[in-house]
Amino acid sequence: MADLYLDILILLDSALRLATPLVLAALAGLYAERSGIVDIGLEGKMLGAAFAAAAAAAVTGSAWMGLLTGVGASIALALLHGWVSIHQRGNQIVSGAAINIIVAGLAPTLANHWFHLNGQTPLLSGDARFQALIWPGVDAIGNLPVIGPLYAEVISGHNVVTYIAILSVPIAAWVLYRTRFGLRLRAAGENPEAVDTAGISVYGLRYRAMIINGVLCGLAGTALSTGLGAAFVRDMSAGRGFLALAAMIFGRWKPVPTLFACLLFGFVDALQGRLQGVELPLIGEIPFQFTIMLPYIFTVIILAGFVGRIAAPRASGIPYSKEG
Amino acid sequence: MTAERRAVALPAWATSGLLPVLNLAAAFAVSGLVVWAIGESPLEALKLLLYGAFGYGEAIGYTFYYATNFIFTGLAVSVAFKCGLFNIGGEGQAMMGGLGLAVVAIGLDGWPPALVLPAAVLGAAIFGAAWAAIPAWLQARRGSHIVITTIMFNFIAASLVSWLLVGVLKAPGSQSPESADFPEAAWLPKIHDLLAGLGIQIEGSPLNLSFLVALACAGLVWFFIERTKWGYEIRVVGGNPGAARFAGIPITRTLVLSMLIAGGLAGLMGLNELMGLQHRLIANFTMGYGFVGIAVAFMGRSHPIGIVLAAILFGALYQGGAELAFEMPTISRDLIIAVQGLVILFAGALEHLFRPQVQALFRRLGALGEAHG
Amino acid sequence: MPLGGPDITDSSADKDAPAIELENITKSFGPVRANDGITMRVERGSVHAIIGENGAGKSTLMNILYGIYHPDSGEIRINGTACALQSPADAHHAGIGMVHQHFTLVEPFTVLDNILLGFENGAVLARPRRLAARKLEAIERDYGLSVPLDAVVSELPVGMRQRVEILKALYRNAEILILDEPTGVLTPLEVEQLFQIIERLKGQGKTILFISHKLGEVMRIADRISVMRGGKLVADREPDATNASELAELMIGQKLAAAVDRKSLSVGQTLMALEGISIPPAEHRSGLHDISLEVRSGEIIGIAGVTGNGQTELLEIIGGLRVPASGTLSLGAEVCAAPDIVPGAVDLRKKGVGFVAEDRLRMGAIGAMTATENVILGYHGRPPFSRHGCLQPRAMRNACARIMADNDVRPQAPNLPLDNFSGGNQQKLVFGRETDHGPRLFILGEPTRGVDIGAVQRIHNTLISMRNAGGAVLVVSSDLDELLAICDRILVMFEGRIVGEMLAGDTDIAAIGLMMAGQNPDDPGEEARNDG
Amino acid sequence: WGADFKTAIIYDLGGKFDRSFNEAAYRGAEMFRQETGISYRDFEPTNEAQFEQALRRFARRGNDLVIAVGISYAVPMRNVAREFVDQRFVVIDARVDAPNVQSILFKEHEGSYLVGILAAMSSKSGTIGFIGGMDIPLIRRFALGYREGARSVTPGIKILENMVGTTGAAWNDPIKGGELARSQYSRGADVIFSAAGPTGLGVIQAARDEGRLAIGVDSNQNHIQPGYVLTSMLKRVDLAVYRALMSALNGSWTPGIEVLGLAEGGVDYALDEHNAALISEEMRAAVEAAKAAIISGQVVVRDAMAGPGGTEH
Ligand SMILES: Nc1ncnc2c1ncn2[C@@H]1O[C@H](COP(=O)(O)OP(=O)(O)OP(=O)(O)O)[C@@H](O)[C@H]1O
Ligand SMILES: Nc1ncnc2c1ncn2[C@@H]1O[C@H](COP(=O)(O)OP(=O)(O)OP(=O)(O)O)[C@@H](O)[C@H]1O
Ligand SMILES: [Mg+2]
Ligand SMILES: [Mg+2]
Repeated sequence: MADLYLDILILLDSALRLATPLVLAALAGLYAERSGIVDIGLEGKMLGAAFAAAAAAAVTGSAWMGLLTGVGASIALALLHGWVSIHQRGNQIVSGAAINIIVAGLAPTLANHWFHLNGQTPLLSGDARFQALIWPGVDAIGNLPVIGPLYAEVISGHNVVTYIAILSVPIAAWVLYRTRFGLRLRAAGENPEAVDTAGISVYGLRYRAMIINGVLCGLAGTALSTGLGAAFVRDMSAGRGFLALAAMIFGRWKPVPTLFACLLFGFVDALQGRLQGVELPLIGEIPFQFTIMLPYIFTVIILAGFVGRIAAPRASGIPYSKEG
Repeated sequence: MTAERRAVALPAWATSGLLPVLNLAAAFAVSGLVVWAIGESPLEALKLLLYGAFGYGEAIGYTFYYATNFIFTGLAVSVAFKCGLFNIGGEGQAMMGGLGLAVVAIGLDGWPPALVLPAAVLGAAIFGAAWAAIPAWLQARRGSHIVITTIMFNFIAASLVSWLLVGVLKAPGSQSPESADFPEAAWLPKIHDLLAGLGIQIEGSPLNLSFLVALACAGLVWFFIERTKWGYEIRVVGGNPGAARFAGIPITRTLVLSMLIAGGLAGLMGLNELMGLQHRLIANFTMGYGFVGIAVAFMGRSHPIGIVLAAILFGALYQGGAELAFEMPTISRDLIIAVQGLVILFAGALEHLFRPQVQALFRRLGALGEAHG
Repeated sequence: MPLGGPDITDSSADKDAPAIELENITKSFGPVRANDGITMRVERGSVHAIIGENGAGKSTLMNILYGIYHPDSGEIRINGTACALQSPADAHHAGIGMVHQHFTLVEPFTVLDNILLGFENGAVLARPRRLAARKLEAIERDYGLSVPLDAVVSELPVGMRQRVEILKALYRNAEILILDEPTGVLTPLEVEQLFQIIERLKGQGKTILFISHKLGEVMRIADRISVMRGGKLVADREPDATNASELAELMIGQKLAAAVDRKSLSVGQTLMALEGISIPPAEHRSGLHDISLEVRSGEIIGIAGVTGNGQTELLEIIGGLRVPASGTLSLGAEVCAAPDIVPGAVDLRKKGVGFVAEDRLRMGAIGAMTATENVILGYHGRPPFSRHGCLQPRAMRNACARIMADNDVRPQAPNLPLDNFSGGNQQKLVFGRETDHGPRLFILGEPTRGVDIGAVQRIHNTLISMRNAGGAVLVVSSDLDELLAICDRILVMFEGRIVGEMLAGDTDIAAIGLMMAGQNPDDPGEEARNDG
Repeated sequence: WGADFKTAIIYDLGGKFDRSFNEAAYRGAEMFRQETGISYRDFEPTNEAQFEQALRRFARRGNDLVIAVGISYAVPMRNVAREFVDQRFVVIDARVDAPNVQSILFKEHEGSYLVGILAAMSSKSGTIGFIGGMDIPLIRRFALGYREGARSVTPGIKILENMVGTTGAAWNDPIKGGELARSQYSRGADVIFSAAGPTGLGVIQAARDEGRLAIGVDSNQNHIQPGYVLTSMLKRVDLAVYRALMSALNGSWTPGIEVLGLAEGGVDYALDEHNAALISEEMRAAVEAAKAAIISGQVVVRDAMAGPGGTEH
């Protein structure tokens, strides 16, 4: 029993780490889509930020400089997508896909150019990397029954970006539903004409959403290369941008459900790693390929069984212009 | 604000010819900057790229060979999009299509090509279609968002095929996950062999019969979408589901139909890659072509002719890019990927970039014409 | 200023100048000259009506005044000062508010949030929401506008949404209020209420610009009437110095077609019968309760009622979009819909039923498709439009050309996407599509909403001719004048029930209006003032 | 001396600098270049269709030797070798029977056996781990050799096994690799062998973060986190490439199939200053003994890829 509890805690701990980039990227997508811009370029921005953060951290030796640079790079990409989507009224899906591809090529090219480690950045250590934060009193509380392991394993011991990710969820909920900015943002994604006739600039709102989107994707990428990992590796975002997009849709474009969707993805992913090679009663050992597809099948089943119809923000993906 | 903003209707050749060319030029200009930054000559690079894509027979063959993949996946995205569905599942559908044709090709060992080839084509289309139909049905009936389900189905397909390739389909003795070779009856003839049969000699390349199949599919898709009642229903459902309901169009059936066709088209990609070149099923043979199909479909404005042109552009980038990386060792394959991304951005997403300038030009020309006339 | 809301009115203006002066306003959309040298004065504290055919340029002019469109040339003066209205924000500053022809509401938002949008008065919403709610309740009380502030707009019927728009403008303290076809969607009672609001606003010195296709309304409420045709201002009249037929003539540039005579017919066999149809109510929707009615050949039946009292549901049942919870719908002898029989819209059309949906854009047409592709919708699966599954472009083109010509659709451009036609012309096209197949039974929802009087006359004439030829027509409309003009029988719906039925000759607007409000006109005790 | 000697090398999809297999090939070529001053051409294909294309192109330009690195070259090499019968080819990791092709294969299971021994001996918990990129035959060979080696020391040792994924992304996902490693560590493993390309960097990082041990693969990865990498299973692709180039240069090149195991120095375990402190004298003795036993044929390591009959090579 105690073993099982500990096992679950370890899974939760792992889920939290795996969910960190997902949560941040999914929120980034959420801000964008709530303002009316579809963003399938989460992957590219994450990758770009991962590269910029790792590169800057390697050069300066400071993880925080890495974070700043990563976020900066991601904002630049987000504004590019914003400009294409807003002022150029371009196809947002193509723009997002293009950004993914450009970054996938450009990041290793630059890495090679600067570090001659073709496609990778130097390994980070010490202050160049976000270390796990050990919470106060872990030694004392950690010995308590039940709560102790929870505190020590799950709550304490993540890097700062993970905590930022978790915190940004209630912040996003508050911003969207309780502030003027959020009200206008959501309106821009549902009916930009209403925003326009209220005398508010739809463009301005959407650019601001893209800046937030850039910040969040930047954090996600930074977490990848300087928190969870310790260097930039080619294609290291490994489809997480698309998974984040799925989590956002799964969470119905709402912050808290999106968090749970990300945690669920993280948890099932951790669980599938744990189930690999385990002999299950009656079934025996499941082939790796089947445990690996478990999270995906699970998602489909949940979507088909429990979630029901999901409606996107009505104006998302549609360029806005007043005069045809 | 007034005079410049007034819209000038551009002639068709300007919107579908001049503007895309300008955009392409812009993409190459930006890429050229990057090439210049790493110390190579942009002009030289462009020359190599163009020569590598179109300069000689084999290059052209490879260009069209890659384009074949993109035509299939691009059509797959566009047919679903006509029905309002965003099909990100081309990758998985192509994978399953490959599985389908492999099962048929290997299962019909010993049969004559005249039977094996059509059966394998059918196998590919059916497997791809079935793989796409499930997300469509889930979307229509259970409201499961198709973007998520198709992404998930990509992963599931990859796992499934990979499991089969280390299990029942594994080629004995191979170290990589691949099936045994298809019987020769299931090899699609290469175009250069076909032409040689007619007495025309061209350079050899992997370009094979499936390119013609792809072109035929583009034509059929156009006819189906624009000229049949089912295509019409697909467009109505995509354009306004409420009106579709009011007009008595069965929504679920139409959604599933569009995804069946989309999946079937994506599934046919295996014709080119597997029956045309590799002659066996290999894991991950889809190489992301399914995703590129999204860009191809939207760059081609979801019109079959546009898709064929966009696919050829991408084929040229793949082939010319490889050539460029080959000839200019400082230009890595990563940089080529970045250039491809820039082309997608400029040619696919920035269609309005030069419109105001071109409109101004036309206005001035129009004014001149009036003054003289 | 008795009402709350942010004070954004520019008070530095010249007190004697007219509220609005337009000087030579010109605006083109590509080749279309939507406004052509318009010069106009609107006196402060007056109701100034603008009338004109569909596409005459009324909305364009109003959008220019509201800062949404920018004129190609010309000058706008508000209270004597020249204004460059670059955006609606500038218009707000100049004290202009607008209720759009197509509502600009955010559907998933509550009424309160919709009104607050852009005028929040604070970065965090909790307090502004409280304050605004208080002010809005006061406004609602003062004007007798009742709107549930925390209802979600998407769940409100069209008439209610209109009130939200008006409330929005009032909350913003507009000194000049533009109402672009506000009465198109309102019931007589609601129109009365609106007119009282307008009177009250006028009394407070506010200026109202009022656009309508209904000349009776215009004659009643306006102090001055401007007539537009083809982008030009063609006439300016005082209501006392003109009459409806002169206005109509000015609008369309020729005499209005004469109304078709109604043949006296004895009603024939029953074409359609509803028996005890019920649908459970949903939020803000009344459902249907035990509806029974018969439609017989040679008659036009009208369904009157305030929007949201079950008419939509009724149309959905008849249109084959919904399965009744109980009861049956039969065509002739055949039961077409019942709890266990799912109706099919295509089947119904094959049996000679034509439909014009209430909400043409949501249900009746596809904006991104061309006119030609729209005229086969619902008939696309059968000859002549489709043979062996293949569409027949020539037959489609012919049908489209015919429908466009018969219904005076402008422009006559079969390959233009429907979105590029004005709403009135879209309606003509949809109407034409359904009549082109010579339906024996014709079901229409709000057939003339937003349509100019020339077109209204044509539509009415078509319906009457259809009846004269022995067809049957069922019209759901919130426009009582329309029902009285064309119907043989009028049924009144209230809260999902049929609460009254009368022959058109026997009744008058007041009686029907009362029934629509849920009161029995035969019961004098109830007949107190009900409209504030 | 060899001034007009022309040679070219084509990598696998992983790319030249994958920190393991392809990079080793690159290092072999570099070694040759530095020694002889003869430069070479190389090419990184981005998809499988380019394999044949690149082979053909290099062949057409008249190289003295064309080297292809990777298991996926079997079929392209077979096709192109048939077409250019006068061209000499080397293919590494794939088996091609042709009169103008030299196939070089490795007995990865033998090297894995040795690191399995070291893992079992250094484990205090009695649990060790294995993380593979994808479940493909080649990786199964690593896994089985490792298992056999560990069991030869501690028959009942618990071995946790994970695969990262089923798509190409599995080789480039250090985050996932690190997470799987953490999971294995928290379940008691104290040494983990990863055969997963760059994904393995995440495993090594996790070892560093958790204060446990990892085992590198292909190249010597001991230096990546000194003190946390127990050893690396060396697959001397560099040596194979170097030798092939040298033999072609001095005329001793012969076609045929060459299988490099411990005996030939094709696989090995790594011992250097970075891990000297981690390998005790006793461990060293044991692993050397096993090495000798395998070379002499006393011990035969099972090969996951062989049919039931025995080794395939
Ligand atoms: N955004 C636009 N782009 C192109 N053309 C436009 C646009 N807005 C208006 N027009 C054109 O301007 C003309 C005037 O349209 P407008 O909406 O002002 O007419 P209206 O008088 O409001 O008609 P209705 O009575 O139908 O509301 C129309 O013929 C239309 O084609
Ligand atoms: N992007 C555009 N391109 C061309 N024409 C346009 C465009 N947008 C609007 N229009 C045209 O502008 C006109 C006015 O648009 P609007 O939506 O106001 O019509 P409307 O007022 O609904 O007409 P109605 O009063 O008859 O319902 C319409 O004719 C419409 O077709
Ligand atoms: Mg109008
Ligand atoms: Mg209008």
